[in-house]
Amino acid sequence: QAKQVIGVSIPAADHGWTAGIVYHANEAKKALEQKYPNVQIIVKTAKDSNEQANQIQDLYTVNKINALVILPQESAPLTRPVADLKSKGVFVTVVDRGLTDPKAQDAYVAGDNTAFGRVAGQYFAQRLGAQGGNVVVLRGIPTVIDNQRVAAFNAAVAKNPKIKVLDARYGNWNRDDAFKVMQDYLTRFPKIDAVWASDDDMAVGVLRAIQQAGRKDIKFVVGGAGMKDMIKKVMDGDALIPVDVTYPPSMIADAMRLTVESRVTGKPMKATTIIPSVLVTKANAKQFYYPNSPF
Amino acid sequence: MSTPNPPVPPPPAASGAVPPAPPRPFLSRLAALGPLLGLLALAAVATALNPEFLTVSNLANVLTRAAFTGIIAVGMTFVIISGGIDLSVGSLAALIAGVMILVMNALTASLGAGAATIALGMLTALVLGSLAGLFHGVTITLGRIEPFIVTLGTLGIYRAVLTYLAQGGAISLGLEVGDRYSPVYYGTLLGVPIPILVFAAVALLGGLVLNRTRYGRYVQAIGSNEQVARYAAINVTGIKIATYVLLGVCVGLATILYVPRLGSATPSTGLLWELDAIAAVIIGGTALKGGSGRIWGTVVGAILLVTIENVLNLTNIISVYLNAAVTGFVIILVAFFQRSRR
Amino acid sequence: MSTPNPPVPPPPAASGAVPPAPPRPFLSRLAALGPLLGLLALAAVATALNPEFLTVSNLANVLTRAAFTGIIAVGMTFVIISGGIDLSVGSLAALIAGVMILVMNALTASLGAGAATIALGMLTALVLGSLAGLFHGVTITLGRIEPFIVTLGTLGIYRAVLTYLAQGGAISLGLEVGDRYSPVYYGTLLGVPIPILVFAAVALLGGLVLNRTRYGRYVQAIGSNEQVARYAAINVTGIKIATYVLLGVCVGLATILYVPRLGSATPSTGLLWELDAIAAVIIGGTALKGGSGRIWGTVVGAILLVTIENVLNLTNIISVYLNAAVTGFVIILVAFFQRSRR
Amino acid sequence: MTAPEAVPAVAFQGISKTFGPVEVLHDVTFSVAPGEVHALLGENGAGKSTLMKILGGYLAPTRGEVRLSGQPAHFRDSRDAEARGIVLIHQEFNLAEDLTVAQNIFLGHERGGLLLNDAAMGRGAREALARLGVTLDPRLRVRDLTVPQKQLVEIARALSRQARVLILDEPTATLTLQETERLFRLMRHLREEGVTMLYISHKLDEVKAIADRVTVLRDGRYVTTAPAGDLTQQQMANLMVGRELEAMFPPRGQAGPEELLRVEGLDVPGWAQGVSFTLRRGEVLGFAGLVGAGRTETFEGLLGLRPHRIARLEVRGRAARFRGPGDAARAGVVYLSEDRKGKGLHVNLHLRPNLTLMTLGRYAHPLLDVQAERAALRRAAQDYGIRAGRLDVPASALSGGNQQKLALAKILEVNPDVIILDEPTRGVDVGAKREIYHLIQQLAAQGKGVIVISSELPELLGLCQRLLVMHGGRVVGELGEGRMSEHEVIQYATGLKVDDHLRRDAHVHT
Ligand SMILES: Nc1ncnc2c1ncn2[C@@H]1O[C@H](COP(=O)(O)OP(=O)(O)OP(=O)(O)O)[C@@H](O)[C@H]1O
Ligand SMILES: Nc1ncnc2c1ncn2[C@@H]1O[C@H](COP(=O)(O)OP(=O)(O)OP(=O)(O)O)[C@@H](O)[C@H]1O
Ligand SMILES: O[C@@H]1[C@@H](O)[C@H](O)OC[C@H]1O
Ligand SMILES: [Mg+2]
Ligand SMILES: [Mg+2]
Repeated sequence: QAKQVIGVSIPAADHGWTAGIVYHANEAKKALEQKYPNVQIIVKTAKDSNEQANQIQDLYTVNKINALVILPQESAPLTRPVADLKSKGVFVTVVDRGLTDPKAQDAYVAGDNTAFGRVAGQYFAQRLGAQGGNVVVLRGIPTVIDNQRVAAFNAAVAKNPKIKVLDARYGNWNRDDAFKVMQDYLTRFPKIDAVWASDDDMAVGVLRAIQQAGRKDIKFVVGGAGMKDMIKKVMDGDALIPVDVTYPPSMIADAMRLTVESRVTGKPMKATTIIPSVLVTKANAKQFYYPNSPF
Repeated sequence: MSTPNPPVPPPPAASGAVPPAPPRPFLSRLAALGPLLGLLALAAVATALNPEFLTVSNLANVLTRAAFTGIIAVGMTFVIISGGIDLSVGSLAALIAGVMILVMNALTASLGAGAATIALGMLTALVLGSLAGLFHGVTITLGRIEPFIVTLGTLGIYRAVLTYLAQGGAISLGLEVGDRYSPVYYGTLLGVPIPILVFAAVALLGGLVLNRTRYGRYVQAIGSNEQVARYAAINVTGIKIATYVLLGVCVGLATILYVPRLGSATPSTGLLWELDAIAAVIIGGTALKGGSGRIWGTVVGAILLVTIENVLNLTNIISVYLNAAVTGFVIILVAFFQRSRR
Repeated sequence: MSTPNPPVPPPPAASGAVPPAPPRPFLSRLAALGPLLGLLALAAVATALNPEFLTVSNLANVLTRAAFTGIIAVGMTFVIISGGIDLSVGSLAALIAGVMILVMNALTASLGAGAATIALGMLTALVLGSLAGLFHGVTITLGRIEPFIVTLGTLGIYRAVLTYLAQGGAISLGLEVGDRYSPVYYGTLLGVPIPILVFAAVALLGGLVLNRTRYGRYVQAIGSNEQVARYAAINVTGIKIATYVLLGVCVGLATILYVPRLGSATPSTGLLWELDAIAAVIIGGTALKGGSGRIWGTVVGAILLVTIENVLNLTNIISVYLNAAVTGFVIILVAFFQRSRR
Repeated sequence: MTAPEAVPAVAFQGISKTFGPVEVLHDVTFSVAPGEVHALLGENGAGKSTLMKILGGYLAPTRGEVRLSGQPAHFRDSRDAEARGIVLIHQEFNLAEDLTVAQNIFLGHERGGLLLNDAAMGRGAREALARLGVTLDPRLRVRDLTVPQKQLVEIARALSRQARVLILDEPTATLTLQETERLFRLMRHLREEGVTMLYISHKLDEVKAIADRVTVLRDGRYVTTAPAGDLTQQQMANLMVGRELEAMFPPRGQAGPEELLRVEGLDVPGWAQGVSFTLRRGEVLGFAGLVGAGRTETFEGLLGLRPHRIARLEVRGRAARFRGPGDAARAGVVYLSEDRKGKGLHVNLHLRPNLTLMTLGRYAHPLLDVQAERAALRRAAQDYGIRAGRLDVPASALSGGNQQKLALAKILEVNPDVIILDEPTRGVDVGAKREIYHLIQQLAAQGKGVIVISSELPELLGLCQRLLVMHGGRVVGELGEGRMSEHEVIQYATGLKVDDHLRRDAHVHT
């Protein structure tokens, strides 16, 4: 059987979640190459869309890949370059951050960003209950998925008219920025009931800021994605971190596995595989805890 | 002051007061070629690691990519030689891309997705670029503010305005116009990709303007010593403003080539291009403090930066985490080889 | 011309040519205060928009945040005055943070989570910072490579090495050491947060060194004209290296204060700090081409930058997308008010 | 041609000029006849350059006006003045160091159409230089030129313009006899063509030789105008300083027995070879030679400022090695550069840091005692007669001669044993020159050794106990007090004569 070269193009490990992506991609590469001696997997990381576009071009021109598994830095800018590869006969699996034109891909494996926002929003609506409360939001970086998540969150929270979203600012999926934004929220709003940090890295910064200010009014903080430290807190019943919402970086491994299997066996791959975003609570936390992952 | 024959007798043989200059030392000439040698060495390593490097299609890829920051870097060379700096080029490219796409999308309704729409989009890019350059130039010269500050400010402003226009997401080019426009990036002329041709033209023109026109001469004189230039009755303010406008036009041009590539503008379009462009200029042998420099060096610098990235993509020997380290290391190494010049 | 006493002869009859100096023009003094006035104006606006701005706790937040880049900016002031630049400080901070945490975690096993471990961790930070500075200084002076290039290279290298050490993830401080260490960031002395105290001390010391010591004078002389400094028997190489080492130590110090804040180092730690630090220096009135500058200006610049961000967070009048635009605008505005100096 | 004609070519009418609060020109009125060489004399800081910059359109007068051929002239800028045929050769070099000789000569007046005609400019530059008798590759970068070469380029640049009024502000300060003579021939030729020239120099013998009439300024005021032939050099000097000047050169002292400095076999590759000499306590040793003889480079090499080899170096009888000026300064050897702007003085820094730069240790306890520094500056300003409107200004605000005094004061602050002065009186007025000569003798009398490198022969002859002459990078002659004469020195300097005991290494070529 002909050798299969699979290119994997993912964002550089610029924060916790993408670090998880890089980790899982490299683990999957080892496992899959072991299992299928005829398969070669090339993992590349890119620091921005432009570099990633260059990278997949190189994977095609030089490495002569048969299939590409890509987690695009950004949706819109990578649509054209990916479509270009597909038109040249490369099998394309897109992961997580979707392209703007689904025709540019063969298969799509993703977390559910709408659910990610909705699940969190529903928890807020229910937990804050009848008397409602003041909520502040930290957004990621300006991207489509961030817009989706925030929109879904707002929609879900709106179900409880007593909840007031005081402000939503960018924390850039970054601990430091989240720390500063939270500090200023605390200065500005004398009473905050809950924080949607929308990402576990940002939740780390938020917690520190609350701790520093010694504020007792905040009842809970919800991050997201499933960083091991946060899952641990949920498991341990930390009052401030009662729940988390999954968005597992291991989805890259799933996508790689599905792609390789379909290439090797010749069986078609499902067009869309959605890895649901679920609420992690004290009850189910154990099954989401990976102590060996960097994330 | 007219006699063709000098009124003074030729100097007596014995004087030799000011002996003729000895030929420029070979080593210093060699050092001037530093970046080029660096590029060749890198190419040799690349080919050894993966012979695919030398294929026409790969080289075309590399040069095409170098075109964007390369074109900007040519404009940046003028700014830096004149003693200035522009940190805003990446943001400006993003903003231009966004506005240009919005304009083309809007025009499609009335003018259709044809050449007229695209031409007007391109015009928008060039006008926007030169207006931004004009603003920089005027604020820096007449406003007497450090170029670093002015363009650090506009760096924030341009990107923020784009983010606002895109409402945090992406501004995407309509599919139909996109298809009509795409040859500007993906097309070739006599087998050579269009961006490479444009890059080559810009570089040649830049070299000509810098070395063979009054304007270029004045840019060097101003960067070397502004006071002297002023005493030589050079319009220092005008020339400096012109360098920023020129750079703005280069940014517009680069964006014109870039938009069909990815067909969209997002808050992260053009991120850190300023660093790449400035690095290309400095690696090429232009001094950051201005006064003198060379366009061909800049071109080599721009290609070199892209080549490093390309080589890293072609091989698998280095941990993905360490890519940036290799780039950093190569940059220092290349600079080391041209160092004796200074 | 007669008394043999001092090495220098007494006045010749005709001299006596030195009239008493009239006071320095008021306006030029005012302009020098540009950044400070800018800061005060900003504070006034901020208070009007949200009176919470003036609370002790908010001001403490602002100053504490300003401490990191502020301390680095003090070191950067020396480097820039001497005619250099350092782009690597943000990456270096990240690397130092990572290594420092690894060292402390490792030492916890043998030395426990006590003061000894923390002290050795801090020492690591300072040593690492000065070694990096030494490398920069030596490569720039003896290696004769543009500072821009050297530190652009190490910018990539340091962050890549950290990413490698963290395997892309976060390097986190052990919980117990973290708790023992946290007062360095969160603690106060006489009600003032420790980072503010350290920042103040660094700034005072920096000002003293720059204006009142031989070293500071030499730094200015070198930046003003390196050749003249060399002819005046100043050890140009040594002094320049020292500025980079000094900056490295400042980065180490800033990191020491920073690590207890979040207790971790990630690939995005210290991202773009170099831009903030350099901007603080330039906004503070130091010229990018070197020769002269002032520490207090740098301090004001660093605080100003953080304040803009703080004010934006405290109010809601501007779309979140446009935050960066406001920052850019204010930077240019402040620079405008101090411009007449140049 | 000496009598002022009815319509003067240039007339200054009640010109005043203030810089900030200081008025440096007060109501200056005099006129210059067409086709004359009109010398402008005055002490350092008298306002000569300022007046000429006003004429050249670089500065605007605060009051008064300039008339050209009877017409009031208000220049917008120097280009405007140049369009009226007024060209200024600056006292301070005005060259873009990164550009080549040809590019500088044609800066602002490039030849060619849309594209520059570099070949034509190269030829033009070569011609302009040839008129001065200089063969210099026009493609060289100005950065790589020696100081006198830069001066020649500066002159050539002015000559390449079609000047009706040519202003020469101390053009010969850095030139030796030969270049000066050539310049004068050229000036005479221009005079025949009807060009009016204003000439500034502190070398009064030159003024006597070339000028038709002389105007004297003192402290920014007009003093007098007289035919050059009617004044002796002594009278000119007295008019400048406003009092009777005594003898220029103090009596020479006697060198002591102790050897302060011994240099054997110093090579500075490309510049000097096999230079050996000794300097004793109390001695003033001169170095003569034409421009390009390699004197400057010899001493820059000695101080470790250039790559060099040396067979043996002794300071006060002990073997020493100078890796840089720091080593030298510690051993008590200091050097004053001939290139004031580029190597001698921080023109952008204030006077105080300039003065104390080499002796900061004295003021550091460990913090610098700024009060003491100020006191030192006040003292130095008195001692060296540094004239400045204010003391808290950048060195660039001083007149050329006063900058030179500051540079000299700076190195003498070190209280060195061996003092090497390269063109110490360049651009310095007669009064100050005399003071510097006295200072040199006094330093020698205090037991220091002084080496004077100078292109002004009379100065060397009047000051030195012993004179070494360099030619082509080698020492070719040594003259003791008895044999010192202008004629002798020139014989050696031009390579026509070589001392026997030096012939062994001095391979003379033309
Ligand atoms: N830009 C300036 N700002 C302030 N003072 C100035 C400036 N330029 C010149 N001066 C002062 O004006 C006076 C006259 O200077 P000028 O250069 O005209 O003297 P000069 O006669 O040419 O002297 P020298 O023989 O030393 O060249 C000096 O006191 C000088 O310090
Ligand atoms: N452009 C040049 N390129 C190469 N060599 C040169 C150049 N100009 C001069 N030289 C050589 O440099 C040496 C020294 O030149 P320089 O003018 O500095 O001598 P100097 O004796 O110090 O003269 P000055 O009278 O100006 O002090 C001479 O041997 C001369 O041949
Ligand atoms: O990087 C992103 C991560 O931080 C967020 O939590 O989920 C989506 C990812 O793309
Ligand atoms: Mg003068
Ligand atoms: Mg000399």
